[in-house]
Amino acid sequence: MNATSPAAAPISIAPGREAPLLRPMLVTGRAYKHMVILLTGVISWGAFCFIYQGFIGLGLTGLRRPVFWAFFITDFVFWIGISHAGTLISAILRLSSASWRYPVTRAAEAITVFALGIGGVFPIVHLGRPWLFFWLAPYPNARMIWPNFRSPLEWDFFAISTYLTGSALYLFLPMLPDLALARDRSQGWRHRLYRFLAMSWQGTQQQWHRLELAIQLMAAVVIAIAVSVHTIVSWDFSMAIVPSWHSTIFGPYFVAGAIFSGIAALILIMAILRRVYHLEDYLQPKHFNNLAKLLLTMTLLWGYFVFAESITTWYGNLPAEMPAFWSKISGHYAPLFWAMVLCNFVIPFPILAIKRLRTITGMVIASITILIGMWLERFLIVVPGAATQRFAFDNWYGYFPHWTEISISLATLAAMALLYMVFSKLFPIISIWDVVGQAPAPTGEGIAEPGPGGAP
Amino acid sequence: MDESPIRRIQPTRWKYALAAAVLAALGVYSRVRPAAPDQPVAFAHSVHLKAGVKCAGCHRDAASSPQAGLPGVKECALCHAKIRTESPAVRQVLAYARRGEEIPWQRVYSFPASAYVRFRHDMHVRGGIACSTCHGDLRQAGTARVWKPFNMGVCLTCHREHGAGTECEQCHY
Amino acid sequence: MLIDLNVCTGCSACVVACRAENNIPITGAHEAARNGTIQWLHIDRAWSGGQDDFSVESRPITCQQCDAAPCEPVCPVLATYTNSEGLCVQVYNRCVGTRYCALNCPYDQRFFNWFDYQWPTPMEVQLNPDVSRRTRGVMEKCSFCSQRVLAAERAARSEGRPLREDEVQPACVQTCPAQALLFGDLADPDSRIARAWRHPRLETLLEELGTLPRVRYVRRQDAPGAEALQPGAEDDE
Amino acid sequence: MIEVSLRLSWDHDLAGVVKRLEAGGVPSREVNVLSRVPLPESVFPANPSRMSLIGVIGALLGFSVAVAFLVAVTVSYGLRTGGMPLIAPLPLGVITYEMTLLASILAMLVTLFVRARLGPWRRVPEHPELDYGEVIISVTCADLAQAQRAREILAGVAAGRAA
Repeated sequence: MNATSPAAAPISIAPGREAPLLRPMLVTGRAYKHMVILLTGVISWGAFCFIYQGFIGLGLTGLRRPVFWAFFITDFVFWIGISHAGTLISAILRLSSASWRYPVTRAAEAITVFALGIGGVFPIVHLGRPWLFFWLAPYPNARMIWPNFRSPLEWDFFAISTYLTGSALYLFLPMLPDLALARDRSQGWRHRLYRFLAMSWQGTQQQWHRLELAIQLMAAVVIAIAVSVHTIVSWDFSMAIVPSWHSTIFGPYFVAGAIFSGIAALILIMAILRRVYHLEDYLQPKHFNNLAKLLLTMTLLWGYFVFAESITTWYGNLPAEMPAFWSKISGHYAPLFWAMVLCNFVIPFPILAIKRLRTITGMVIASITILIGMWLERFLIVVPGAATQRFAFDNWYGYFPHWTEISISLATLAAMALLYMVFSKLFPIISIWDVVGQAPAPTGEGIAEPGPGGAP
Repeated sequence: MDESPIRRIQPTRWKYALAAAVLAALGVYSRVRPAAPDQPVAFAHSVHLKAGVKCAGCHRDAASSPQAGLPGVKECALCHAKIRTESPAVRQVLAYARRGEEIPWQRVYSFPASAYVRFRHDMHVRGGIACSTCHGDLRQAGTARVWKPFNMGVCLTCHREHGAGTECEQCHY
Repeated sequence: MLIDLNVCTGCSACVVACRAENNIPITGAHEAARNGTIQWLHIDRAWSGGQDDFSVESRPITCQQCDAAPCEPVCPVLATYTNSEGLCVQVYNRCVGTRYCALNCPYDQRFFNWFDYQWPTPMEVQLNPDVSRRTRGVMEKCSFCSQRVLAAERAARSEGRPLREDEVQPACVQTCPAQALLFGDLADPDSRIARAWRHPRLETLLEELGTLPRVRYVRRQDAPGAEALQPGAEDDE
Repeated sequence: MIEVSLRLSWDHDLAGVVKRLEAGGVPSREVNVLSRVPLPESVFPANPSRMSLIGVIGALLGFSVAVAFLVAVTVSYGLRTGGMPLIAPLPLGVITYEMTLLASILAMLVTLFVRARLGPWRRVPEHPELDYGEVIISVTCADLAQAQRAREILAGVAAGRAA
């Protein structure tokens, strides 16, 4: 007869195998608090810049005719790209039953939700009248006017809101059992929070069956959504008549680039988590190694797409396209272009391809250069096409960002870090039920390889 | 392995349903009736209309210009030199007139600049739209108040009914 | 609108008239140096020939009022559309400022209000009350002086008669000293513009894009005494 | 509602316990086997689920709603651009696609919540003592008499295991 008696500690853990995974939720160090303060400061500064820009007008930025889109749209595409790290990768791994995925999925899915939220803010930041952003939403209103469903920006609205819903659910549903565990092992406000979020999860066999089925089915749908989202983002550009934007390859090119930058972000964040939360036992070199192989594939795919995109433009030699093309290859934007090639291909390719260099440190270096390179890639897609002379009119403008644009961009980087820190403080960042307890392994020690009865 | 004692399960909690209901109620309660602004003089539309003064008697530009127009204080004084001089409101008006000062009427209907909208009284009057369609029956009213919420949906509904055209640039330019 | 390049001298009177009529803000030298100006109508100059024997062609460029306007379908909030008269209308109050239309305009004839522009003191007195002062964050462009069109239509409706052909003239057309610009209603087959629309030497800017502009140019004939688009001279189909 | 529960190890004959409870007159839907991780399918086979069918139905529903909504809105507030068709199938198709998939996901979510009896408004007994490698046989009873009966059966199971 063991009457239930949760201990009086804020959160008490049975000395079980899940303890190391619940520990990040318990222990809050000084460095964490300092980091939160620092990041909050950076975010507040970015918010201030945004509000300031709202009062002064977008003239504050470096944008001028004909460069109507630049930094913010670059950030938008970049973050939406990062968001493909999570749900897409995790869904693919889930559907293909890759057993090494267990410690990776939660971290990846969280990236998706936060990156998508951050990316979704940028179209609003970039609006001339951001306080009217809700006019893009289709809802019955007193003005009796609806948005224009033919605009690619409207497609963005639908695609991003669908993807955000899907990926938030895809993060949330597999977390239910862990939330229930946290509920059972905590007290006070945490208990109330987890009790709410756990949605009365008990772990009945009926619930397990349904949940696993739902995750499996949603994985299939979420892949279809994720692919469509970045395709639609790319269509913002390729539907326009701007030369060098108007390209049929942009759909798959953007999706590949998104997965590319997404995996890089995932590797980087996993390396940080591993170091900060001492999760070496769970995030093992083999996980990094497998992700690095995926990243290598994407490096090659990216290189292929850039080559295909460039050579068709160059060979076609259309007068409208060439100014933007040459400005990238040898003109005003050439340093950025070649830096992008360096960051996205020349540096990461050997690191990822040569087994001796494919250490965690090497992968982190490759991931950082890839993230920089992919940001440059987005910038080089957006700006040169708009900035160079198009058609017959002599109209060009050398864009240079204003400090508010840079501040807002950096603030979103800080926002990503802060959201991730808060998330990992409140929720188990590694799926406990997936990793710790694979049935039936009653006395498994440490991390066991998933048993036959594990999750699909 | 052990057995737990008999435990009671608390019933389903209703506070979530309650919170949702409150939110829904707040959503429904979104139409806030705009109040009438405080006017310097308690002008009584009812008295004037019942005495036989027509709308256009005072708002004389309604048929010919975008604005309906307000009479100046001298015009008020012209009639009120003899009529009901004992009423406190009229005395206020006469005091303004003596000082040669216009009455600082407060605007009742106005559009924010960001609406970029131009309402033309003349086209509506000439089209045979009664004043009361938008301003209500002022025979019962004192100082004017916003009688009809004048958002774009109201304009559009009426425009569609009368076949008055719904091109954006008719009003927004 | 027809623009006769034979008689356009590039005097820029139309540009000034447009600014005055449409409350186009004065952005100042600093903004002008970084493409921050707003000009609904500007004169595009094309130089040709050698150093001693050169010629310059002035071409007034404005919103081409495309029938199949690329700027329109991309606007997520329907802030720009083709109205029943075929004008490409910009609705300021609906505009949220995505600036997609500006990128999708092959003629670069859409302008963004980067700031809340102010007018130097005496000039704010001459602002046209019939045209909105645009605030920050909205797009604007040539409207073919739709306020004039509307006023004329209202007058005609009030008097219960059809609109007369010569009743409406945008500010640029009215001002042009050489009468290089011709404006009218193409829907009326007997109007001067409808007859001149069939002129053999007309050209359309970026015709290959299929935007079907409502502005056409009478190509220049460099021989002296070229046939000009003068009243009475346009019936030479 | 009253809950009676018994903590058991994974390797116990769980199906047998459930059978004994059912034989003792406890309705099978009141008996739940709780665990921290899913038990192998062989212990408690999953009863057939129509979730994939519901996902498809949701998708069809979303598709029809999307088409009806977009066509109605586009027609009622038409933007005719240069004589192009008012209803543009391809652009509307993009939005229809997203709405279809969204509806499919939401349909599956609702199914999950209904069939797995989830929701923040429900109150369930919490079992902090439940660990990996264990299950809890939880019986929810409507009245005290039934609870006593279930408890006796569970006590029998516990005694049998101890013996």
